[in-house]
Amino acid sequence: MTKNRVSRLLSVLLALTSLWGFACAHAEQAPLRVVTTTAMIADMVTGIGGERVEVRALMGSGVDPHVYRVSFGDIQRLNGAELIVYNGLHLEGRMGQVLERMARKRPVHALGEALPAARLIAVDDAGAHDPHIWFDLRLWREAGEALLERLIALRPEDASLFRTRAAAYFARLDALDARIRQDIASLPENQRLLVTAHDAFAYFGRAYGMEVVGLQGISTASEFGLADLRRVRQIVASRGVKAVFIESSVPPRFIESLLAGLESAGQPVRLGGELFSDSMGPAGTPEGQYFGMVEHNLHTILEALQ
Amino acid sequence: MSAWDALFAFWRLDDPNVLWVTLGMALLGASSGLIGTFAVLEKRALLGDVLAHAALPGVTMAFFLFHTREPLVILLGAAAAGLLAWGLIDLLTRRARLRQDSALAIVLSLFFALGILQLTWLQRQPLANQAGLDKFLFGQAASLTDADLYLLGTVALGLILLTALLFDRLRLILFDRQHALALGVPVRRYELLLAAMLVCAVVIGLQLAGVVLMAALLLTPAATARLLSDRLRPMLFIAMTLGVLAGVTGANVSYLAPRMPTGPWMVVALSLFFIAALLLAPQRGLLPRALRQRSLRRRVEEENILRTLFKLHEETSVDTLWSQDDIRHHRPLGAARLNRILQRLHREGMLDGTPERMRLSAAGLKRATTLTRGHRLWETYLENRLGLSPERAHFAAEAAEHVLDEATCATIERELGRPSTDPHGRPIPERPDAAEAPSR
Amino acid sequence: MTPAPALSLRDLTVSYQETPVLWDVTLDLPTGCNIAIIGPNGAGKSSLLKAAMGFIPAAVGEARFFGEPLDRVRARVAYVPQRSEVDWDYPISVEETVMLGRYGGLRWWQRPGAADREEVARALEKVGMSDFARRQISQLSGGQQQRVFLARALAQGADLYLLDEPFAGVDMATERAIVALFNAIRARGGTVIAVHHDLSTVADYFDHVALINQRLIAAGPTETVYTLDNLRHTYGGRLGLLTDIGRRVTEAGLNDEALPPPPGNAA
Amino acid sequence: MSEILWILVIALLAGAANALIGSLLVLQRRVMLGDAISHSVLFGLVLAYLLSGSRDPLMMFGGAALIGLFSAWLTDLLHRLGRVQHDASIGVVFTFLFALGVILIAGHADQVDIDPDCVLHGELALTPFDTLHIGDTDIGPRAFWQLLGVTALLLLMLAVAYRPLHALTFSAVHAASLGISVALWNTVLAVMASLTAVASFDAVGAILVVAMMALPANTALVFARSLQQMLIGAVLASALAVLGGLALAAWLDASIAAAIVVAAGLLLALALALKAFLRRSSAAHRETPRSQSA
Repeated sequence: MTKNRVSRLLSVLLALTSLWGFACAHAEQAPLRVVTTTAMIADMVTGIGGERVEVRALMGSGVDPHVYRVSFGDIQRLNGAELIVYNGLHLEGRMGQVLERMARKRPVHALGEALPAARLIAVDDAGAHDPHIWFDLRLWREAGEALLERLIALRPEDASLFRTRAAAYFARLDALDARIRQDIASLPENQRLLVTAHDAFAYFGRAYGMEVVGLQGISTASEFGLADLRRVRQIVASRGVKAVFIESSVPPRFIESLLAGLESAGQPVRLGGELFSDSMGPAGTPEGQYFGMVEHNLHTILEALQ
Repeated sequence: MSAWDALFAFWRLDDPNVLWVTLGMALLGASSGLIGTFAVLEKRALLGDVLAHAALPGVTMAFFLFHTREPLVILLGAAAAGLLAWGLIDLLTRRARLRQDSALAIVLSLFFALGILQLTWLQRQPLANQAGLDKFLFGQAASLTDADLYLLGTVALGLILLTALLFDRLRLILFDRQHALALGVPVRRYELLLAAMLVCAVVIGLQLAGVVLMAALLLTPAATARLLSDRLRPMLFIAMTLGVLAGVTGANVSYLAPRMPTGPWMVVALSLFFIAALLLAPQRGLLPRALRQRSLRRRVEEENILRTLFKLHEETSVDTLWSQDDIRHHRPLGAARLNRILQRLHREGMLDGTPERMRLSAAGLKRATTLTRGHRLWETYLENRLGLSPERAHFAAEAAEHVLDEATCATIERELGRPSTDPHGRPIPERPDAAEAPSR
Repeated sequence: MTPAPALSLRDLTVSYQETPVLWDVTLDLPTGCNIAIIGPNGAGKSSLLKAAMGFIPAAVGEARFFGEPLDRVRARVAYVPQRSEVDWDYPISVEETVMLGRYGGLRWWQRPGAADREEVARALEKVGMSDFARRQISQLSGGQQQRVFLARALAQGADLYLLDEPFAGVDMATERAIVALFNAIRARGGTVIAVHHDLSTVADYFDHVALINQRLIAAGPTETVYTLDNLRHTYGGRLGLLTDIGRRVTEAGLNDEALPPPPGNAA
Repeated sequence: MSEILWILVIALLAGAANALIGSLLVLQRRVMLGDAISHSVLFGLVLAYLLSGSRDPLMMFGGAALIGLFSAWLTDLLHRLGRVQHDASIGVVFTFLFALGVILIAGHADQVDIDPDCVLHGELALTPFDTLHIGDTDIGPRAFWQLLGVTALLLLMLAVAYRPLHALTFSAVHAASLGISVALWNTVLAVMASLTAVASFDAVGAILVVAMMALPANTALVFARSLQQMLIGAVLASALAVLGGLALAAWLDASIAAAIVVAAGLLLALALALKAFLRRSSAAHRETPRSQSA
């Protein structure tokens, strides 16, 4: 840890004295260095690349990708990357715009942009799309297929390994996809309604037949008003929904105010639990991995609405 | 639901969220309006802005130390940071003698940067639960619940009670710090108390209004009240009332249309109150002031012309018609300007004849006589150097009608023993009376 | 033909908020005199100078300098504000402060030359501040600050000097130096117009006075206009016995610094 | 060229530009204008975006700079005409414009492109990757050119109009009595403050703007004996802060901009401590005629 800091500091001093040139010698067999923005993407890159890639996710647990603040180390991480993978579709806010422009100089891959627009959910007339593509596992697989091609193009010698691992990863995706489909279908029809703080689950809803209602819009930066609260409350009350959910990257008090309002109006609703939306759980926990995170969400939804 | 239905639905207040948000924002408006007035009068209008920004490192530090998002812990952290920031400002201005605005800018940016520094460091740590930490400083008024309401109510009530209890001391310190010190009032202790009150108001408002808008809730009602009154008690009352009104307006708008944030609308309402006061405030408003300036200018201009015409008439008779050139011969004025003044005098019935050839009407003659009489009496008085209270001259000057009223003229006349001519040998006219007006 | 008055005001009316602070002042102040503007606090003395200089707008009326609008004769008029109106923490040396007086004569991209520096040195010499040329203004005493201001006005090379309370809060030595300077200016045909507070010294320092209390009370040579009656008239009841006595003492040539200052001189 | 070198150059430029305009604003006691401008331009950015329908950087920049200037002008107007306390007028104007900006965004919330976070704050660490191109040639980061332009303009202004600005910042009344147009040069300062603020927060983030206007200028003011010294000292202090901040950011692996601000703060603390020490050690043999301003 300390050693790491010293080396970082040293590298700055080197830079400051114009002695740049710690050219990263490109060893023939070194794994491909990939930097991703979110941990979901890192999970997929690892899934496909195995030990032939060295993946680093910039954004940790609980971080809202939209307002992520870049740190000093991130420059070197981005700089040293042989491939940068990000979500795109404005998930990463300002950083996404910069990454977009970086495409001229560096290998950059935007998962969302590689998908056909017809498969995406449009949110306005100007051509903007909902970025939360990882909650539709088939769509996420399609994004993964494009990523696979990109990785192969960069490391043709590892093509067969990538393909084998990708097939396994995709198979897991397909299996989980089928399970979600089945489980959600098992819910009573009037309970297939997902009420959360912000519109992160539109793809999930479209893919698995759940209606999705959020207090806030796509972006977590906008504020909701009393009218939005009223709208959501009316839906919850009129449909007899059993539970609503808080999200990992949104303050819980948003949904808590909805609950308190419902309770005070004599229509108590349970808090279904916490769903992961824009980020995953801490590394080292099951929720810190993509499949664990999706399963956590699924269980939480099932338990609350069954 | 139509807009009208929504409006009625709002005012039924049977929607618990609506009730909470309306009450809460009204309470927030009242407490920040109250305490902001003190900051503005201390000539530290932007202190609220600084303390709101300075809360960030308190939030991150509290989270870092206690690993919890528990609102009370976070609020206490923010309050501690606010007090520290106030202390640093005090240190920089009093001890290091930095300029006030520099000290504010320095503390604002330094504290905020410390917060960001810790945020970027935290987001790399394997800590769950940090989500929404940075959101703490963004307002989300609609998420206000009954629990917040108790806190808001307690703080608002506490602030109002404290202000009421300490009103005389606070007023003394605000208006004459030196005097308060001389009287042995522990000024520093009261200033610290005011700072603590301000920090309280800021901290409870942050989650609801956000950093920038919190600054407005503290400042704008106070600035508006300052325009409307010069006295502390009415100012506090006005600022609180405006805060409450704006809070209700913000809640109302946010109920009427989707995605309408309460806090910003509250600020817009406050700003509109401010603009209205700026334009219309009876004493300090731009419009009344411009009107007063204009009427003052017009009166002086008109009176000068009337006096000139009177002098011209004196040279001949009250029946002679004079041209604009004759007037300009005595009073160098632009032709267009003179024309405008003459037309006003015509409209007021002060002149007879046409705008080209004119003389004083009966009413005009009366007023010109009064003016000339005052003028010449004054001159005579100065010449004879006899005592007259200048305060009376001053009151006369301020009086809307004439510089010297008839009572003053009479006094001068009496004291001077009814002089008939002024120092230049010109006759001092008698007191004009309708009955005695010169007949034509 | 008599020369145009140094400063002539016509129908000058200035209002601050709703209150007119100066009402319909018409006044000609001659050249080649030391002129005091006298009146109680709030009588509009400073406002008169500021309105004449165009710093605050006049509701009615106009000011002419040497018979011309100010913009035509700007170089001939120097203005010295009250000491309290200036930021004494500004990072600037005495020399540079005086050099600021030369800026009016320079185009805005021009640098001051040797002649300007000479002028600055001469001005500092005249006020007896040559030894302090490199001192920071924040380290000066009140009297020294006032002298620097005078030097700055002198460096402007003006014919007319408008000064707002030049004697406020200065020591006796500075006061004498300033008076000597006034006399030197008069000797070379220049004019000084100063807002003044200390009634006990008016007769000694100034040969012309204008008495003001919102309106013009009287103006003219000191010996004819500066009378007790006029003063009482100007100051109303506020002219206390102390001032009366102070004045009589002065008139008798018994000027004594030990006497308390008159009430108007609360600096 | 290495990214870190670019970051260094861009931060140095941003520091210098803000230190120069900041020194003048500090002397005029209106340095909080920087804070006000960088908040109120949100409204300008949203307006430019909604009117042009695109995120064209030039449009956004123009909209922001215009609204920044507008807020400076409005502040001045409120102060002069409305006789509102200067700091109060700053606060009222910028919070109002900010609130309008937030509401406009809320009214177009579906356009995910535009929100206060991603519009308002540039990120110093990302500047090297956001490059300009002529044809296919990479001519360096956009932030670099933007800040270079602003710094050049500032230097030009100081070179050409040093004297009027010197007179104005010392005393507006004195400047006016010399026939220097106070309104003109105040407007020039407001324009430059607005351009500098917009150019730097677009490139390096909003916290750096206020901090770099206030901190290096005040650090320089501790020891400066003339305006010239203060300007040079402020630029030097900002450069030191940038170097120290980069080291700090590397050490903590944290936000570079925030670290620079903290370094600038430490530098000011150092300067104040040094001065206090010097004063104490020379207090014995020093006459202390200091003006007493209440």
